[in-house]
Amino acid sequence: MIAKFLKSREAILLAAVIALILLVETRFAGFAAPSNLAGVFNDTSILIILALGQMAVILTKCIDLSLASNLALTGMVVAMINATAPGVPVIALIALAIGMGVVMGMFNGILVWKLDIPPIVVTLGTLTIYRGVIFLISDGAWINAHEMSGGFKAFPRAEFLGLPVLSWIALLIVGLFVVLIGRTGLGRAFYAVGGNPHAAVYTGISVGFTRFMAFTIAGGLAGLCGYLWVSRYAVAYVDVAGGFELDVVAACVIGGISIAGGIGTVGGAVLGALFLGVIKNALPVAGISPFWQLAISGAAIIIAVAFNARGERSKGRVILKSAEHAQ
Amino acid sequence: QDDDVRIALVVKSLGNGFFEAANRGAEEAAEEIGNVEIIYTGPTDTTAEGQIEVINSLIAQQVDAIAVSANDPDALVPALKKAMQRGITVISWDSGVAPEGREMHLSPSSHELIGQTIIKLAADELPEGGDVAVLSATSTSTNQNIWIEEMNKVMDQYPDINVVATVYGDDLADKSYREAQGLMQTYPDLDAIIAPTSVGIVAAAQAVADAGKIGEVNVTGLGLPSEMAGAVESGASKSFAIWNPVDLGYATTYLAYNLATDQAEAEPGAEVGMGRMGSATLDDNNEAAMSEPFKYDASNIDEFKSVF
Amino acid sequence: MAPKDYSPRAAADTAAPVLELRGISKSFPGVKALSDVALELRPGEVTALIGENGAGKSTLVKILTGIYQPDEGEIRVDGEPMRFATATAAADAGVTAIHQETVLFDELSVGENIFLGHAPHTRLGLMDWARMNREATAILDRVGARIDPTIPLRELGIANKHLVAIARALSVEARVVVMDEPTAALSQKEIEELYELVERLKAEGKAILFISHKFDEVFRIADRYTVFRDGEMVGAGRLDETSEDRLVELMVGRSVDQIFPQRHPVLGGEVLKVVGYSHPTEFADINFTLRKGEILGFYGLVGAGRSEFMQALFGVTRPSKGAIRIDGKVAVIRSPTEAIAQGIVYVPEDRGKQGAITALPIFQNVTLPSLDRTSRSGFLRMAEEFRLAREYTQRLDLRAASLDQDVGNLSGGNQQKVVIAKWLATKPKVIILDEPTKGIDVGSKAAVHEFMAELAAEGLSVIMVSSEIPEILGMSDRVIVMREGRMAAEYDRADLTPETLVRAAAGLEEAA
Amino acid sequence: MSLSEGTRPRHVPDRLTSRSQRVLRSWEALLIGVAVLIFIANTQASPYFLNPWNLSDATFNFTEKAMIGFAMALLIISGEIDLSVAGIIALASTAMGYALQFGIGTPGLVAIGLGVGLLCGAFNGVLVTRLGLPSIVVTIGTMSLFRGIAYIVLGDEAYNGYPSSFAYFGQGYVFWVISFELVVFLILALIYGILLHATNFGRRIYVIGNNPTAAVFSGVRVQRIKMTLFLLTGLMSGVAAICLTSRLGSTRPSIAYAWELEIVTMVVLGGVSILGGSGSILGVVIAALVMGMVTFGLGLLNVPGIVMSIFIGALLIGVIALPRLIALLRARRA
Ligand SMILES: Nc1ncnc2c1ncn2[C@@H]1O[C@H](COP(=O)(O)OP(=O)(O)OP(=O)(O)O)[C@@H](O)[C@H]1O
Ligand SMILES: Nc1ncnc2c1ncn2[C@@H]1O[C@H](COP(=O)(O)OP(=O)(O)OP(=O)(O)O)[C@@H](O)[C@H]1O
Ligand SMILES: [Mg+2]
Ligand SMILES: [Mg+2]
Repeated sequence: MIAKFLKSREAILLAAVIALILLVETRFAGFAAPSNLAGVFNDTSILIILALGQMAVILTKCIDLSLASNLALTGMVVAMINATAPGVPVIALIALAIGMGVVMGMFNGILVWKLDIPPIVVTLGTLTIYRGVIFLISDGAWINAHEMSGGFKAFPRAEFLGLPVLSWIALLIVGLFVVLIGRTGLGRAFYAVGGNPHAAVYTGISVGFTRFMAFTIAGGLAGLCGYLWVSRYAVAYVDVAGGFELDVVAACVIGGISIAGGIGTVGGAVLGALFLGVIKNALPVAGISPFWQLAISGAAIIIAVAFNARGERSKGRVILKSAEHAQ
Repeated sequence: QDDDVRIALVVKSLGNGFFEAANRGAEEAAEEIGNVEIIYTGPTDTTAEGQIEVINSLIAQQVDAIAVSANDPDALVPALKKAMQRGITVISWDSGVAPEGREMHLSPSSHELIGQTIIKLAADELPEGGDVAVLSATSTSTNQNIWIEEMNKVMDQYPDINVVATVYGDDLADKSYREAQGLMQTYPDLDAIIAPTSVGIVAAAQAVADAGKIGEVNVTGLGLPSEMAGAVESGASKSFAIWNPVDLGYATTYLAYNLATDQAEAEPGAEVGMGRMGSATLDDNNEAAMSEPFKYDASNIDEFKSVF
Repeated sequence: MAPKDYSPRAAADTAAPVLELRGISKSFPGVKALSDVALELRPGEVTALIGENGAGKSTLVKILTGIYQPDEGEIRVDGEPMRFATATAAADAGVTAIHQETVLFDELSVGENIFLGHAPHTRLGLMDWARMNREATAILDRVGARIDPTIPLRELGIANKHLVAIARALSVEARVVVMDEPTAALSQKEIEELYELVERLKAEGKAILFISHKFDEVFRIADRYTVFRDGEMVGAGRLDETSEDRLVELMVGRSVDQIFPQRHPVLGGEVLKVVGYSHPTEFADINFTLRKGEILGFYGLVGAGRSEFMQALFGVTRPSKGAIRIDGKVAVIRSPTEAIAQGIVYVPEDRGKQGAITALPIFQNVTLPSLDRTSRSGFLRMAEEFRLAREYTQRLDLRAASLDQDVGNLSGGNQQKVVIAKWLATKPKVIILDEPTKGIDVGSKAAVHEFMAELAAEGLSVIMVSSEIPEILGMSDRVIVMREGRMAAEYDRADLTPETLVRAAAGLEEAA
Repeated sequence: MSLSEGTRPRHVPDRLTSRSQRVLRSWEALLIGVAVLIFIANTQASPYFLNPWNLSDATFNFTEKAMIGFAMALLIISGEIDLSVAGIIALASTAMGYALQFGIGTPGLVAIGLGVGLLCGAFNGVLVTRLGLPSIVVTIGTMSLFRGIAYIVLGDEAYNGYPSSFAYFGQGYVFWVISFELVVFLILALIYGILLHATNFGRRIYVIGNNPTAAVFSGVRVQRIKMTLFLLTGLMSGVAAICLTSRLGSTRPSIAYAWELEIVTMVVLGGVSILGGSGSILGVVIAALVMGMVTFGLGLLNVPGIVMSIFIGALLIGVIALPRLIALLRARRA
């Protein structure tokens, strides 16, 4: 069991994350302190949540480029509601955010399922549409901290057992995903649909519906992140999380989620996100110019995908009996 | 309608509260003058390419004047030159364009005054001296770099103040927030963060509040009263400064109008009227300063926070 | 046509059938896969379904398991008409199957492959992995496979994968178990265990449909038989009332009325010589020579590695050992491009995936490998392409609306003609035809056979891989039989009977 | 000797539908319709639209993107994609700016821009064809890597002071209102049109995109062609980098930010199947014009760029969804 874990992608990634933390620690004592690491985790929470949503989509052999726009749109809507009607309870806004995200995810999903349009085209379109709608409803105006109610901003930062609620939400979602992916029919269907769509039909799984569900879940998570982002940074504007969709894909890829579908774990996605999060946080602390960040994450993606691909290469079939035993 | 003087106010990006306020000043000036139509426009993200597209469509509409706050001092030059060739009056304001791309430039304040103001704001709260760090805006923008330079020039007046770092938040809320966090982690004894950018200062104040360091770390710099009201109230920021963007938009409109209608000529030494803001005197580079920055603190914030 | 062999006694059986099929028909574009077939399965009985490749056996299995819907006909379970709209519906009705293709998931664990879609749940509605793995171990034990259910499927060899597929079929509570060539990929020991399993299932009162090409096992475990030929049912009855010869006759019956072209081979000199060709995992030690104007047949059971060897010969994969000579000169082939340049071409077995570019028009398919000839300094010349395409498609008597019709709209046989035309247009020395008539209708088959004979008569050397005994017997000058990646035997045409071929391929005895 | 002696071979005509009929029913026809509608709408909406100088200025909205779009179309037809093109622009532009510091003249700068483009394309190509990695992931990585290197080199600085002769590429006019960039765009459209539709190379691109396995089995050198396409895409990014740098007269690492998605949108809107195997250069040209007209027309109405992108996104989904929706409804009715 342990030996198997040590050989897994997750273990290697975990080692890489730890090595990275220790490396920074040598240059800047205090980085590896628990309180700082908790801060890094809190900072990475949103990336983790989105990476899990993206993972569900990628597992089914699709991709969702509209997650960041979905996030920005829901974030703007809840911020505007909060600014005009501060009386609406935060919990209702969170429910609304998730609901809106779900609807946007379903829109992607239905186009993929019923009209069979390639996911990349669908989400490339909705990526720009969702973001444009933000401008239409907000007129480009920012919603700033002072326009938001205290409760709206306080919720994600409220501390509970030493960790902010934002971190707890991320942990909760990770937990839910462990259950969803590992212990439910839908979660397993993600793997089946992405791993071998043809064979999925033989097991009675609807490929289109499963993909639809993946988009819906990812959308709901993006909606939730919309609220979290906006309240966390206490600001909402058109360009919130611009370009973040690719960070999310990058986290998945680094975490060993195969873009070809059917391969990947919750732990991998979380570690992939943490890897990027640690880099983002470590660079300024370690005194490396932040201008290095982009190149480093790019290189990390390439190395990760090259590394993961080694294991995925198929062996072909084995006909010779001698060869089979020799394996 | 057709004999209206059409003045395009091109901003760095739409949706920025600062520019919205400038637009209000421009509209105020337009109303005062009477036959002026303001076209308020700009790209949605702060890129030079986006501004060029906007400028091209303004040229096509044959507006009478373009007043631009530039995302890049050089990249806009060819497009603006073309505008001038087609008889359009071009001025820059707030964030300048290289001289060959405009007739004149209006700085909201002089760079010296701003540089001196931001360090003074920090130093006034630190009679014993201490460590301060700078959280700058877009890593590529002209203004912040000059201001920081001017600030450094007067640092010898504050022997006890130490500038320990300069970081860039790229005018993104989340990045600025993270950079501010990083500063506090890297320099546990930090006493103040100077953010000469309206995005950065808000993010830094938020980061300080979230880190529970109100009272320990003072956030100051340039910000908008409406955005900074909360920070002043909570004590994360004791004071900050800004020129009045409403005035800036107002003055810009007057300048553009006067140049476009040939009531004044943009040349060194010329005095161009700015309505209630007096008049601007152009220097050798055809540049002028509007006024000095204005300090906001708990005593006057409530009065201004609803203005801009 | 051989007379239909409906045993009169079949109707007098006592047990009522669990599953009845009546008048089932199913067509695919260009092929009538099943035409008005009927079948009855009774509890505690094993019915063998036999027939040549492409006879429609697997199609029937897919209809039984809800993957395909029949065009016509009726399925009854316990006398009640049923519709199997999805795979789940069929499983709920108690029908389970081991499919011929492994429809499994490489990245999932063995246990999950067995239980996907019907895994045991805890009271909270969540999957119960522990119980699943326990039950998987139990089922794997039943099929005699000692496989850890927690390892990913991809770590298994082909035989073990097949055992997992069998275990999957047994994981549902079923009354009807369908096995589509379950022993094809298994070794002798595993086969023995499978036979025992079938006995046990029989004793439990399950109705079993057992599809196989191997007569010995059919006689050993089945009680009844049904024979399909070209999508029709041509015989059924009790096995103890028939003989191996009779079954072969029923199955291969078409050879009686199918006329293969008369050939008078005049063999020339050696064109191709293959010495010791080997691959690390797929085939080993292949030796033969091919003469001008010769048709060399390669026979074997599906999965014997013939295609893999041919693909290595064509440069798609590279051998680990061995050498070839073409026209007496040593040649090295590292890619299909080099093979084509040397005059060796390959008509692949998987037409849709490897042969035809279905979304492109006929003429573009035909001229693809000859583009350098039809073009001028790299620029296409459409007129020249049409000329070449017209020449070769006419030679093959292609039926199509126009030459710029997409190949995907053609019937299987005509698609095959396009692929063959494509290769003939390169003017090759050796043409390798891998299952050239697989899945094409009888008329097209005859055309392909006739054509092959004429090619040989023109001096082209032909290697024909086929799993159809009459085709092998009717066309080849010489036959090589492969088994498990090795050459099992080599015959001159004169020495051949269907039985010797079947026995050599199955490894039953060394008939030399 | 005929093989089917006795039976006369049946005649199969070359074509059933004439070329003109095909064109009328094609994607390109649909797009041209859309383009005409937008053109008419623009002339109605703004009196400034129909002015040669204005239209000429408007071409800059798409010429550089379309240059890359042509190569991208080939790449996507072959079943791959390159999302690093904007990153390549940033890196090539930075390299030119860097070289400028050493007093290198215009010819040298051009060579460097093209060379860096080629190198970046080669890097992508090697990763995809030699290591067999999925291009979408590889180029998401190199997108960050290339632009990241530009950031490392430049930080918050900018290069400017390009020689005046260099300005010609992005600001020069060949004839009256016909800019140098427009001429390059038209010539490249022609070259790529011929390359894709009239050469063996182009034919093989379609074959690879339709069925890579069958392509290998037909003796097509799949990896070599894909490598060439990555090189071409890199080269075109280099050309675009030269034009854009020349037009801006300065280099910042954020240059051409987020262009990759606009370019892919242009190509897909042009009827190139994102799954590979079909598409035409004419379609890409029309799509470029459509996108250029939409942005320019809305720009004349001072509609912000982000609102324009709603139109583009809706157009993208709408144009692809419409035929499928109709087919679906028809199937349901039947
Ligand atoms: N999905 C499909 N589309 C088109 N044709 C098909 C399809 N599936 C099967 N066929 C054709 O239907 C016929 C019957 O095929 P089937 O697989 O049922 O044969 P089989 O008896 O199982 O043969 P084998 O012994 O080779 O497994 C063949 O001609 C085959 O090519
Ligand atoms: N599990 C597998 N992995 C990879 N390729 C496979 C696999 N199964 C089948 N193939 C490919 O599909 C085709 C059909 O294989 P098939 O089952 O006919 O066996 P084969 O190895 O071709 O043996 P033969 O030609 O002797 O029947 C072949 O080209 C083979 O390479
Ligand atoms: Mg079968
Ligand atoms: Mg085969």
